[in-house]
Amino acid sequence: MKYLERRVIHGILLLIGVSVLCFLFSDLAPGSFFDEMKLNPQISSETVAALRSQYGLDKPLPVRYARWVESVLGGEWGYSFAYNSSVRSLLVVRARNTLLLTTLATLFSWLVAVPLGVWISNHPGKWYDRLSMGGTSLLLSVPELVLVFGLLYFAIRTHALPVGGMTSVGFDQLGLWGKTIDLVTHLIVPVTTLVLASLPVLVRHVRASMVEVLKLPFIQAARGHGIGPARLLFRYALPAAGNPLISLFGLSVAGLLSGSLLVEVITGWPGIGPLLLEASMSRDLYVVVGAVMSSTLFMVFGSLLADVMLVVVDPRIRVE
Amino acid sequence: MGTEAVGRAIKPALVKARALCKRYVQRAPFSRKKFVIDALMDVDLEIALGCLTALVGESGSGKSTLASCLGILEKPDRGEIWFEGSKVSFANSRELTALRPKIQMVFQDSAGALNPRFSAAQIIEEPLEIQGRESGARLRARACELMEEVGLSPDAGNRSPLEFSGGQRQRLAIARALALKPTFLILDESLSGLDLATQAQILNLLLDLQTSHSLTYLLISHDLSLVGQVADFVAVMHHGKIVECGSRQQVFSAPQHAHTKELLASVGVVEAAFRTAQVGGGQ
Amino acid sequence: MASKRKIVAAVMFLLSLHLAILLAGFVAPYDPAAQNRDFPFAPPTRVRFVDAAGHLHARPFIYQCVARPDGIYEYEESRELRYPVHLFVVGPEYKLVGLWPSRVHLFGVEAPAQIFLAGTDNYGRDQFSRILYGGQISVAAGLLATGTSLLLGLLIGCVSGFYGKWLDESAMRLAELFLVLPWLYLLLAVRAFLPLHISPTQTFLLLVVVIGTIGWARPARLIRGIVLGAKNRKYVTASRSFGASDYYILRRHVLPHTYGILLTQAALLVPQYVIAEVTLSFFGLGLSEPMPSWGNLLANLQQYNVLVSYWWMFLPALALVLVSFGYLNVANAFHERLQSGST
Amino acid sequence: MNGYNLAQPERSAHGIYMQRLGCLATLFLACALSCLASSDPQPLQRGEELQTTDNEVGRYGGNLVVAQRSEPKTLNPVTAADAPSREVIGRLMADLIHINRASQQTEPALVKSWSMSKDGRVFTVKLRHGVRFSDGQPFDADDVVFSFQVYLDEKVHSPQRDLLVAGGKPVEVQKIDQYTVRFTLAQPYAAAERIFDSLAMMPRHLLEKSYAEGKFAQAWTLNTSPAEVAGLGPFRMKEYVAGQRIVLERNPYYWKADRNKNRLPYLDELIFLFVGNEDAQVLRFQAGDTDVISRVSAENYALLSKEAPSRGFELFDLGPSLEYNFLVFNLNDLKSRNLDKIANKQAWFEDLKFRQAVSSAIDRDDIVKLVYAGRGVPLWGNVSPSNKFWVDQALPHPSRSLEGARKQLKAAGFSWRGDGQLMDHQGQPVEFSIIASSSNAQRMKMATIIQDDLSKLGMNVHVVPLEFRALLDRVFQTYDYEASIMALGGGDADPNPELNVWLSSGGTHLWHLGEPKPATDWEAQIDQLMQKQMVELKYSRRKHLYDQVQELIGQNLPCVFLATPNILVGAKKNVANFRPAILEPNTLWNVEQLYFRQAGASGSGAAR
Repeated sequence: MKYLERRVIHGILLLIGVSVLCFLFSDLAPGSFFDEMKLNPQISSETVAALRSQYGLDKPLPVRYARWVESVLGGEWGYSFAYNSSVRSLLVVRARNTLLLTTLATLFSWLVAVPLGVWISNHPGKWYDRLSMGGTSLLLSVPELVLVFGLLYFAIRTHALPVGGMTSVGFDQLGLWGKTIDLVTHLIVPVTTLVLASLPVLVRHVRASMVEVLKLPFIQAARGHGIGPARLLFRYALPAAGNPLISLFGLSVAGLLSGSLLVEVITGWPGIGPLLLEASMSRDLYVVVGAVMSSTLFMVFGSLLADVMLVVVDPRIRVE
Repeated sequence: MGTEAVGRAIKPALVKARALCKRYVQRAPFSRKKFVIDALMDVDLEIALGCLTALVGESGSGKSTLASCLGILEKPDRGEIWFEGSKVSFANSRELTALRPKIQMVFQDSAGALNPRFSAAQIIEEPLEIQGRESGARLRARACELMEEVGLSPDAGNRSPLEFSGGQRQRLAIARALALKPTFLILDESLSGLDLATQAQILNLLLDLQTSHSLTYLLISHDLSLVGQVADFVAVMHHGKIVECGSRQQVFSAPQHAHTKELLASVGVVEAAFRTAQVGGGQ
Repeated sequence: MASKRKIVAAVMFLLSLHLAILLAGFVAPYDPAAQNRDFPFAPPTRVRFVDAAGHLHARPFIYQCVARPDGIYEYEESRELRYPVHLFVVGPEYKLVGLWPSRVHLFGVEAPAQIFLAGTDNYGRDQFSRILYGGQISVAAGLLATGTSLLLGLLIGCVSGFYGKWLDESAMRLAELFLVLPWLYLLLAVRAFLPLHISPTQTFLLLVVVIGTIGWARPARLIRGIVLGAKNRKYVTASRSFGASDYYILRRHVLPHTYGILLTQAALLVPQYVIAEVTLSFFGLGLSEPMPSWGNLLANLQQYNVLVSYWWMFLPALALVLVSFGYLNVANAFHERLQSGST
Repeated sequence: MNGYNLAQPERSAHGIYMQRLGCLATLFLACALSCLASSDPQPLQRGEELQTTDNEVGRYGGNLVVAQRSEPKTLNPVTAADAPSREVIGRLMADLIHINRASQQTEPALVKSWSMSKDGRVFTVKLRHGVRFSDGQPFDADDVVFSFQVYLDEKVHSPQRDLLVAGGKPVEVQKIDQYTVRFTLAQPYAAAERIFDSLAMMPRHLLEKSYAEGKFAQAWTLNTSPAEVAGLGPFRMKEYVAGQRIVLERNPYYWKADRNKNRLPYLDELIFLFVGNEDAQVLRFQAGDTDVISRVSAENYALLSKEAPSRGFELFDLGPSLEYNFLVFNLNDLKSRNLDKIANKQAWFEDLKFRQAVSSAIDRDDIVKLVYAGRGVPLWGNVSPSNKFWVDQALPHPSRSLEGARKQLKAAGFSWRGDGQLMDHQGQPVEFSIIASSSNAQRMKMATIIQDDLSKLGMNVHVVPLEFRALLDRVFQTYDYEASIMALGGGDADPNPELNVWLSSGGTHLWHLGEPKPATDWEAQIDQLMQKQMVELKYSRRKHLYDQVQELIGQNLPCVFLATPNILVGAKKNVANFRPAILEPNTLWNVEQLYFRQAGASGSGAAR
């Protein structure tokens, strides 16, 4: 079988597996969407039961799954109980917003992490190496939520940045330039948070792989031949340190859709995060399944990308 | 081809290959195109006991694949290999394990073939350890012995192979190959990449060892001038086939196949080689 | 030799941290669950040498903390009486290492004053004591969970990268499955099947199992990448020609390449896993009140008003940094020694 | 162009047309002006029966920005069940009779008057003349009849339907003439006019088609074009930006005017931002992005009050809310449920003395101090002290007494082990768990305080945080819990919405669900009293009956009441006519009267 075709088939199998497990888990998890109504003394339990059966929640699992598959094939991707609309219409807009945020964040964190990691790896033990290592430890020991709040607090104190949302209220009236500026200022806090949150992982991996490579003889030899440090580090050493970084990059890509959940909720970014969080908490099942399936797509794509890059960078890994 | 005739005429064969075939199929990512590489196509070869047989060809002609097959590191798609008169069965792992120590290889890229995390002594000890031949202090003593044998100082045993020069690394690789007391040694481009003086030193070492350990060599090289100096028999490979095979004189003085002629011409050493061949033949 | 001294220093540092955590009952002046409802969010007590009149004292002392009558959760020092800090004082009963009952504490002050080295939380509980006690379960769970993930990751990553083919394919697809599954629902389901009250020991095991099993996929992918590169080296082929078994090749030639990434992963995972307890607590799978853990201490920080009003609530994060830093240092020192030891 | 639009502000054609023009003409000013123009208040018309409000006369203009915890899910007033949707719909729609959130009394809204027959079963309402929907179409009795038809249709499954069923029969609705409608109830119903509150009157001309097609539930989603959504509220839909905000603009036909005959509302636009968490809402308010903030926690209130003077906003402590937090023990019938461990503990929970001991051991003052930072009040009954009309002033407020608690326990046959652990008469240690919603920090704190308080009685209590749905599942479905901290109330001041909590057959009778008949005498008594007050029309007699209910609850403690938080809100100083109330919606109930004092002082009129 052709490699790509096989990967696509594997991807489809993965999607099916994920969807089945999603349904299974959700069936095991206690509570259902209409439960909250039970707490309202003005709604009778008969009404709640009637709503449940209207949305087919009283049907057995296989029937619900079959209905869902039908709806996926029909392009609806399921139905949201809360929004009374198709899941696709909910997800598409928000996925776009999330991707805008996370691709930028991923880009920036790699752009920062690689030079920083390479630089400090060249001088292990120096004060800036220790500083970066201490800083990354601290960043790791602080929950993500604390980072967002800290940045937002800074934004409030300085009045420099908007503290939430994606666009200002009068966005539509702005010109192209104004719109861009508005969007960019709104992006700063969430992107910075995401960068700070992923930076420790990346910097540490880059540094560790580089330290290993820098010990190798050909680098020592190259150093001996008087090749400049920048050229030495980036042209000679970095590609040799590539394998784990590529795997990591694949994981970054895989997490594009799912990695910014909390940050989005706190900064009011209209992405998948707030939707998914609310849907999970309220058991708006098909929205959750839809969101998980879309991030599965990214996962499939991310690991495919990583595997292909592994082949490209290291020709010894054969595609058999 | 005339392989059989030549081989049989002089000495009995240690290794015989019959109709070996090996095909690699490779597919580029994101492409439906298949690359079919026939590395070996019906290759027949006999390697005479106690002689140095050279396998010559351009890079990509299938030399290394043939070496891997004869070194039982790769399984040919079709064909048979006979070693010391019995057929090598790739399916039987116990038999293979017994066979392995007798056939050893010295690889092309000595730096890559020596684990930089090991010390020189550890590298030589590795095959002994794997085969469970020696252990403890005896292991180290044997390693020192072998180092001395290939002309390395046993004091360097604790140093990393990376601290060695290219020639020293090659000696190290040879020492490691000798550790299991093989009868057949495959030298896969072992001498390329070394300067002429070092080449000559290593070559001398190999010739010394051949007599002291009664070894049979298969020297794989693209360097005809080198081959012309030392080989008893020469086989020329081209596009996965052996196009010419015979004693050194036969091949160098009267090349049959167009490719061999081309090879000789392009190297521009026909005359020189012929002369050395004459000298060599006279010894 | 420098490396040896480094190891000793790193190990000593780590040991002292662990000793403090292990002997939490002795080092901590108070019961971690004891509430002082008159002192919610009291700031860390200042240990002084110079009194209000400007006299210098050899023995450190503190002033009593009193609530400011007008403010909410605002305090001041009452400068009237000095309360010297004494060593080996008698205080609330505890069990040393969970075995021997004792009442002796490393330090303390006389009642009615109280010494809050790291301030107090919402219920007026001494944070310093809570950090020490909290470390017991958090450090162990963090390390064990990291170990589990890495071991699983190493095993699967190695097998997958080394043998390739369908093993690789299925292992990697499985990893992807683990990375995308909605764990939230599974956790909820798990919670539904467990008894309502889970003891700290059970919680601990649960944390380790849950986190460890969920977390293998990432290290497995990374390790697979390395193994893929390492298994094709020439010296591996050479080793094979000596008749080496797969196990030998993995052990001698492939695994050493993964040490670096394992260390890095460990350094990253330990703090992440300690924090993961915050999330698990949300589903009722964490350590429940009033037991402290670094996870639930850090959870306080997630409230905006706490974050900006009470800086001492950050101190548990610092403790976590110290311990992860300690482990990283030790691991690095050993790694370096291992590397240099071979030459 | 502007002139044309001002003269003919017909909305339908205008929206799209102007947008295109705006793009062509790149002049922002023109675009902004023309956008405003379309929703400029319409001049008063002859024969239009406006309601005149008594607020301070304001000035037109400005956008009010508020934050919501999550996005509204629908604009459909019939299916909406979540708070954010109802909050938005409440601004888009109007009801016949309205409960004034400040006075807590009913007042005419779309009706100018109503009358009730002597037996309390027949309501006749007279509609205002000349009222128009926000799309300019007139409103009359047909719309009322249509709206009720939809609410009462069993196939539509409206959560509001249960409200409109009295004595087992739905209310009958009859059109008398174009402006008169008669409602007939199967039995007299106390305070029946209150059920009309928040029942949105819908435009028949827009919704009849989807109703006839049986697709009513899918009508009026967030993606419905604003032109197809019309209501009688002070605002109408302008724009929905998924995940970010909903923008409402002035309903130019709104049926209220101030005493100077200015048609309300004053505000040009009302904007709801979606901000996922309370802390984030506080941040947005601090930053000046929002003009009004509702229901802040006491901690955040303290945080904000430090900055109130410098940042130009004002905070309001409105006093206790109507919500009541309580600890409830599981007294459900567990016979067929394989929950023996819990069933064994029910022997304690069923003992009144045990519950009394728990109640008197809990330090409610500390709860108020530590959970609500002092901004709350302790509770001993289900009616909050701020519910002036219904709270039983005679209800005792016993102070905390560990001594008293120990006495009660001793009397009930409990004893103490050497290490202080409480043992029951069978020698079992008293140990139980309290579940609470992990997403509700306040209730988690209460649980922690109670845990500590009860440990002083020798009870070994475990706090178990559970995710909210999981908690509901245990309380309502599996009964697999021992005790739980929950909250109810807050909707209305009247006792009737509480019926299902206190009637033994009620669906929210939490401690013992699905009782075939009252399990105890006092529950039977409460049933009787509640039924009686429901059909009693006279306030003083109803109050007397409800007082008895409160006392019975207080004596028998099916729930151990804990505390209620104060309602804390804030607004920018220049928001005038701001009169927050303890009834929901606390801040926006009089949004049509709000205006900005100085020019251009809106929250975020333009992008920063």
